[in-house]
Amino acid sequence: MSQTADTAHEHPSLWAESSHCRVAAVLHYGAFTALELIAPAVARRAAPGQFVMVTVPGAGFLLRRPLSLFTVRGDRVGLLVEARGSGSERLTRLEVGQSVDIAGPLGSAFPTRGVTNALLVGGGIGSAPLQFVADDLAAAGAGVTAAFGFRDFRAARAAGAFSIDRLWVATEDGSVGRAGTVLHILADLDVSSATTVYACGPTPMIAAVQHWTLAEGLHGYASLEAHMACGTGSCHGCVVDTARGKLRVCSEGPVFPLDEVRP
Amino acid sequence: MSQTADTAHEHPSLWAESSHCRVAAVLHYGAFTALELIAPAVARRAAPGQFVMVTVPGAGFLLRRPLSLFTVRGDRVGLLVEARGSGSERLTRLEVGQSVDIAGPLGSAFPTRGVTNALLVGGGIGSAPLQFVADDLAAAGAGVTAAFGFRDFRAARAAGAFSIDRLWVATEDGSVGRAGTVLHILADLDVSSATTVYACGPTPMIAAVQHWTLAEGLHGYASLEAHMACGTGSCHGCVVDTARGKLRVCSEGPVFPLDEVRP
Amino acid sequence: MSPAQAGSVDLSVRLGPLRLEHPLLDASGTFDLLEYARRYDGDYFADFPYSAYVPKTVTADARTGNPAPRVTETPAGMINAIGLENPGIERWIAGLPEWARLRQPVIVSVGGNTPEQYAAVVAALEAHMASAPADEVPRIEGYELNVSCPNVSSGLQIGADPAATAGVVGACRPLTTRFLLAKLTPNVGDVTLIARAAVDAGADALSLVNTFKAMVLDAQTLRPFLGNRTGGLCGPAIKPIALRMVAEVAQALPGVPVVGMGGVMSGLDALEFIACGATAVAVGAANFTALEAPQRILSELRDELNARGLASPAAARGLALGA
Amino acid sequence: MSPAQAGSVDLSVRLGPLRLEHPLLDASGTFDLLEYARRYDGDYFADFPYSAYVPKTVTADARTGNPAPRVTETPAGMINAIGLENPGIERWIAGLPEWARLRQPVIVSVGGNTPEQYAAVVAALEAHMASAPADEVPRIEGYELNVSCPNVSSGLQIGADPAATAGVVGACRPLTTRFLLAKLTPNVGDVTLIARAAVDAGADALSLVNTFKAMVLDAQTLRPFLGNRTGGLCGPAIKPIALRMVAEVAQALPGVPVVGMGGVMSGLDALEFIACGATAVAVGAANFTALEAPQRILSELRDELNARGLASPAAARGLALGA
Ligand SMILES: Cc1cc2nc3c(=O)[nH]c(=O)nc-3n(C[C@H](O)[C@H](O)[C@H](O)COP(=O)(O)OP(=O)(O)OC[C@H]3O[C@@H](n4cnc5c(N)ncnc54)[C@H](O)[C@@H]3O)c2cc1C
Ligand SMILES: Cc1cc2nc3c(=O)[nH]c(=O)nc-3n(C[C@H](O)[C@H](O)[C@H](O)COP(=O)(O)OP(=O)(O)OC[C@H]3O[C@@H](n4cnc5c(N)ncnc54)[C@H](O)[C@@H]3O)c2cc1C
Ligand SMILES: Cc1cc2nc3c(=O)[nH]c(=O)nc-3n(C[C@H](O)[C@H](O)[C@H](O)COP(=O)(O)O)c2cc1C
Ligand SMILES: Cc1cc2nc3c(=O)[nH]c(=O)nc-3n(C[C@H](O)[C@H](O)[C@H](O)COP(=O)(O)O)c2cc1C
Ligand code: FES
Ligand code: FES
Repeated sequence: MSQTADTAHEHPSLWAESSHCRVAAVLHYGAFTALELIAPAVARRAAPGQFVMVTVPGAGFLLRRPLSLFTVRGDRVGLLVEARGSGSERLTRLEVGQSVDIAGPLGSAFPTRGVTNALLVGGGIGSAPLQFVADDLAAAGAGVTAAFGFRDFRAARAAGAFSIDRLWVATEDGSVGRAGTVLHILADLDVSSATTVYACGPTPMIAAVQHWTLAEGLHGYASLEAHMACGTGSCHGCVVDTARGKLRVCSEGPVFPLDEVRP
Repeated sequence: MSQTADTAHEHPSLWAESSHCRVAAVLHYGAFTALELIAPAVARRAAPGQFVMVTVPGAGFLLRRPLSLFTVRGDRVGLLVEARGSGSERLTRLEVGQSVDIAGPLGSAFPTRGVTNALLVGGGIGSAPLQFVADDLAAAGAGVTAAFGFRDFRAARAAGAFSIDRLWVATEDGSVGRAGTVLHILADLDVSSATTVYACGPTPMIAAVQHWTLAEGLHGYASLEAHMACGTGSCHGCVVDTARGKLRVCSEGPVFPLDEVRP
Repeated sequence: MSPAQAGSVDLSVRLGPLRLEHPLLDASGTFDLLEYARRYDGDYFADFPYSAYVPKTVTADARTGNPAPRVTETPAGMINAIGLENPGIERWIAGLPEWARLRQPVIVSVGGNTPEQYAAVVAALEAHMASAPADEVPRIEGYELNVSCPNVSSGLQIGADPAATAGVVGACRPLTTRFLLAKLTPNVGDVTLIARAAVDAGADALSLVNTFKAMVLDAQTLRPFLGNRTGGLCGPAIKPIALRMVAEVAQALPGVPVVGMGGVMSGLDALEFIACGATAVAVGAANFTALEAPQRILSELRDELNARGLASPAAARGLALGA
Repeated sequence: MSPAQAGSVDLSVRLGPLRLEHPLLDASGTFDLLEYARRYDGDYFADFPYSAYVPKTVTADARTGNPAPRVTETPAGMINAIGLENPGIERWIAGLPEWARLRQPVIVSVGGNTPEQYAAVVAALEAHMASAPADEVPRIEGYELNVSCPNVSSGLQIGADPAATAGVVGACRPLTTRFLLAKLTPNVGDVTLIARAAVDAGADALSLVNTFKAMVLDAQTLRPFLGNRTGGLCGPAIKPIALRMVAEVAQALPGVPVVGMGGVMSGLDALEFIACGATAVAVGAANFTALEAPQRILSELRDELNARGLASPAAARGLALGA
C-alpha cells in the first residue's frame, strides 16, 4: 500500500472508463492493424507511453487486453494491434462503426518535457507507443530519430503505419532496410550525449538497448510488457523486477527509467 | 444398448453433419425468427417432426441447440426460433449471408402415411415442427386443420410465419383470436374419429391434449422437449418417462405416440 | 444516491455483528481501494461501492510473491499465482492513515504458514487499534483468516486439514473479540469437515471459495505458464462448484453466516449464492472486467430481487436448499 | 486412410499391454458406438475414430438413472447428472454381438456402490468371454473401474476414500488378468493418495479426471436445476484443474500409465495432457460439439506434434513435468 503511495505522483491519477467507443477507422499494415476510436475522455488525458485496457467484444473473453496509445488526435485515440492470440486477433477484426469498451489512460508516461534530442527504439509491436512519443516531441520542437526492428517483410509493413521523418528500419531476414536487429542501426548512428532514448520492445531488445545506452553514456526510458489481469493496480499480477524491487507494470509502469529495469 | 436396437427401425438412420450452411433468409415475426438455411444433405433426408442440432456461432457456447425442422423446401431447411436464452437469442441475430453448422435430420418423425384427416395442435414455439407436417400432409392430399395457442399478441404474430389454410389461433390474453388456451379451440371443433392428432408444445398442453384425445377416442402423436447434450443418443441426458420406460427424446423421440407419453 | 437506496428492495443485510448496506463485498486480492481512489475523478471514499472492504491478504512478514508471469486467462476464467505479495503487517499498519477515512467496515484478510504467523498479525492490529488515534485507523471490524497458504510443516494447504485449520482459528480467537471469518479452500474432498472444524475452533462465520489449484501450459513450450508452475483458478468457470460448496456448508451449519464467492459476474450470480445460503457475496475477478463492475452487479441484484418480488436478500437466502 | 497414418508423426502409443493406433479414447458415457453407427452413412465400424472404445459405465444391476433434467450448459462447460443409467450387466452382455466386430480394443467401464457390485460385473464378463464364441464378443482387453459412485456404507464417493478405492480395485484384481484402470474423481484434497491406493491394490493404470461435483440453479425459481440437485461439471472450464491433477499423479507415480481427460476440445488440449504425463487422452464433452470431433482433434494433435518437431506422443510425454 505504502509503495502505491510513494509512486502515486509519478503519473496521471484520473481514470476514464469509456463504453461503446465507436471505431472510426481500421487500417491493416501487414501483421498489424491500426484502429482509431472515438474516445474524448481518454484522449483528453492521455500522455505518451500510457495504455488502455480494451474489452474484447463477444462472449468467451474474461480479462481486458492492455494496448498502448499509438496516436492521440483530437477526440480520437489510435491503437496498433498485432494478432498474437485469440483476443488480439478478435480486435484486429473490428470494423468501422462497431464499438468497443476501453479504460484509460493507464500507467506511467514517457517524460518528454525539456527533451531536445530523442532516439526512439522499437522492436516489433513494441514500436506502437513510440508514434505518440514522436508526435509529442515534434510538437515541442525536439529532434526525433526512430529505429525500429521487425521480424520479416510482413511485419515490417507496419512501418507504413508510422509517420516519423527520420525512421530507420531493420528486419531480421534482411527483406526491408538494414539486415539484422535494431541494434545494428544504433551502432551506425552517431548520437549526441544529449539524446534521450525511448525504448519499447521484446525483453532481449530492452536488455541490449540498456547495455548500449550505458556504453554510450545515454539516459532514457523503457516501456515494459507483463501479463495483466486488472490493469489498474489491484491484483499485483503484472510485476517486474526493477532496481526498486518488484513493481507493477500497470501502475508504477509501463514506463521505467532505462537504468531501473532488469530485463 | 439392446433398447437402442429395438427402436432403430423407428426412424431414419442416416446422419448429415453440414458445416457452413449459408443463411438464405431471415424473417422476424414478433417473438419468433424464421431462418432459412441452405442444407441440401439435411433437406434430402428430412421427415416432419425431426430436428437438427445447431452450433451457436461465436465463442462461449459449448453445446449445440436442438431446433425442429420448420420447413423443408428444395435444398433449404427452415427453422423457427424463439429467443429464450443466450444461445437461441444469438441465433435470432443471424444475418443473411452468414453461415451456421447444423447436424441432422435427427430423431423420430411424425408418421403421416395413409392419414386423410389431420389436426395439428401447437403451443407457442412448439408449433414450429407442425408447418412441415402440414406441408407433408397437404402434398399427400390430406385435410389439415391447425390450432395454435400463444401467450400474447407479440407471440401470436408468429402465426404469420405459418402457411396453413385452416389455422385457428388462441391467445391467453385474448389479444388475438380465441381468448384462452388451444384447448378452448379444440372444444369448439367437431372432429371426425378418423382424425390423427399431431401435438407439440409445453408439457401442460401435451397433457391436456392427451386427455382430450382419450375422451374423443382419437389417436395421435406428440413431440416432446428435453434438455440435450449430444442430441444423437450417446449421453442419455434427454430422457423422458413413457409407457415404455425412460426413453431418449433425441433418439427414440422427439415424436412419440400420444398414448405413450407421460407428461 | 447509492444503488442500495433505490428501488423498493431493502438490500441491507446483517453479517454476524456487522450491519451492511448491501450484500456485496470485494474478494480479497482483487480490489485495492487506494488504487481506485487514485484513478477516480471524484472522492472514491464517498462513492465506495462495496458494503465492506476486504483488503489483500496481509502476513506478519513482508512477501515479494511469486515470479512472473502471475496471471493469465482460461476458458471462462483466469488463473493467478501472486504468492501473497504484501508489505508485511508493520508497513501495512503504517499505511492505514491513508485510508482511515473509509466509512465502510473493514475485514482484514490474514495469511500465514503457521498459527503463530496468523496470530502475530491479529495481535499487532489489536495492539495498534488500542493505541492509535481513532482518525488514523479505518473501521476494522473483523478478520478473514485465509487458510489457503501451504502449511510449513505438512507442505499441504492449511485449509485442506481440519486440525491445521482449527489450529489457526484457535490461535487467533483469544486475541480479538471482533468478527472472525475463516476463508475455506475448495481443494478438499468434504468442505463441511473443514467448515465445522473452523467453527468449533471459534470462527464466527465462513467465506468460500478461494481458488482451485490448477495449471496452464505455455502453448509454445508446453511448460507450465505461470512462474509458480501452478496457480489458483477462479471466475465463471468454477461458479457451479462454488455454489455446490456454499450450499453444502449452509446446509451443514445452518446457524453460521456464509460469505459466498466464486465467479460472480452479475446480479443473478450474486442472487444464486444467496439462494444457496450465503448472507453476503464477494466479487473477485469481475473487478478486472470493468472499474464499475461492483456498481453494475449491485443494481442488477436489486433488479433481480425486484423482479421476483423478493423484498430483501434475506427473503432469497436458502431458497435453493432443502427438499 | 485414417489420420493416424498420415503425416511424418507416428501417433501410436503403448498403454500398458495395449498397443493403440493413436492416443485418443472416448470418455465413458459420452460416445455410444451403436448410436453413431446407426446415424452413419458408411460402415462406422470400419471408420471408428478412437483407438480404443470405452462404453458407458455398466453396473451389476439395471439402473434407470436420475430424474430430468439431466444436463445443461455452464460457462465454458456443462453439467450432467445421468445417474449411471444402464441396462445392467446381464442385458449388456446380451447386446455384445451387435458390436462384436469392432476392430479396436474395448475397455469396459464398471460402476457400483460396493466392491462386490464391481466384482460381479468383472466376473460376469470374464465368465462370458470364457464361454462365448469369439465372433460374438468384442475385443474386451481391459476394465476401467469408475469409483465416482457414492459408497452405500459411507454415502461419500468411493473414490474420495483411499481405503474404499483400494477395496474396489482389490475385489476386481483377482478376477481378471486383463488391463485394469481405476478412474479417479477430482473431488478430493490430494488425488495422489487415491492414485497410490488404487495402484497398491493392483490397478495397472489410472484415468482422470471424472466430473467435479457442482450445482446449477434454475434462474426463474432459484431452485437446483438438475433433477438430481447436483451433477458433474466438465468441459474446458475445468481443464486447468484436470491438467494439474494429471501432472501430480504422473509425478507421484512415474511408472504408472495415465489416461488424461477433462475439457479436451482440440489437438493442443490433448497434447497438453500428454505433456503433463498422460499416455493416452480421453475426449468427453467435445463429442457433443460435432459428430466428427474425434477425427478433428486427432488430426490437430498430429499437426501440433509436427509443428514442434515431436516424432511421437511419447516424445511429448512429461514435457511439462520436473524443474
Ligand atoms: C502495457 C502493455 C502495452 C501493450 N501494447 C500493445 C500494443 O500497443 N499492441 C499490441 O498488439 N499488443 C500490445 N501489448 C500486448 C497485448 O496486450 C497482448 O498481445 C494481448 O493481450 C494478447 O492477448 P491475446 O488474447 O491475443 O493472447 P492470448 O495469449 O490468447 O491471451 C491470454 C491472456 O494472456 C495475456 N497476454 C498474452 N500475451 C500478452 C503479452 N505479450 N503481454 C501482456 N499480456 C499478454 C492476455 O492479455 C490474456 O489475458 C501490450 C501489453 C502491455 C502489457
Ligand atoms: C427436440 C426439440 C426441438 C426444439 N425445437 C425448437 C424450435 O423449433 N424452435 C425453438 O425456438 N426452440 C426449440 N426447442 C427449444 C430450444 O432447443 C431451446 O429453446 C434452446 O436450446 C435454448 O437455448 P438457450 O441457449 O437460448 O437457452 P439457455 O437456457 O441459455 O440454454 C442453456 C442450455 O439449456 C438448454 N435448453 C434451454 N432451454 C431448453 C429447452 N426448452 N429445451 C431443450 N433444451 C433447452 C440449451 O440447449 C442449453 O444447452 C426445441 C427443443 C427440443 C428438445
Ligand atoms: C489476482 C487474484 C488475487 C487474489 N488474492 C487473494 C488473497 O490475497 N487472499 C485471498 O484470500 N484470496 C485471494 N484471491 C481469491 C479471491 O479472493 C476469490 O476467493 C476467488 O478469486 C474466487 O472469486 P472470483 O471467482 O469472483 O474471482 C485472489 C484472486 C485473484 C484472481
Ligand atoms: C453426459 C456425461 C455422461 C458421463 N458418464 C460417465 C460414465 O458413465 N462413467 C464415467 O466414468 N464417466 C462419465 N462421464 C465423465 C466423462 O467420462 C469424463 O470423465 C468427464 O466428462 C471429463 O471429460 P470432458 O471434460 O472431456 O467431458 C460422463 C460425462 C458426461 C458429460
Ligand atoms: S495488472 Fe493488476 S496490478 Fe497490474
Ligand atoms: S441428448 Fe444425448 S442422448 Fe439425447
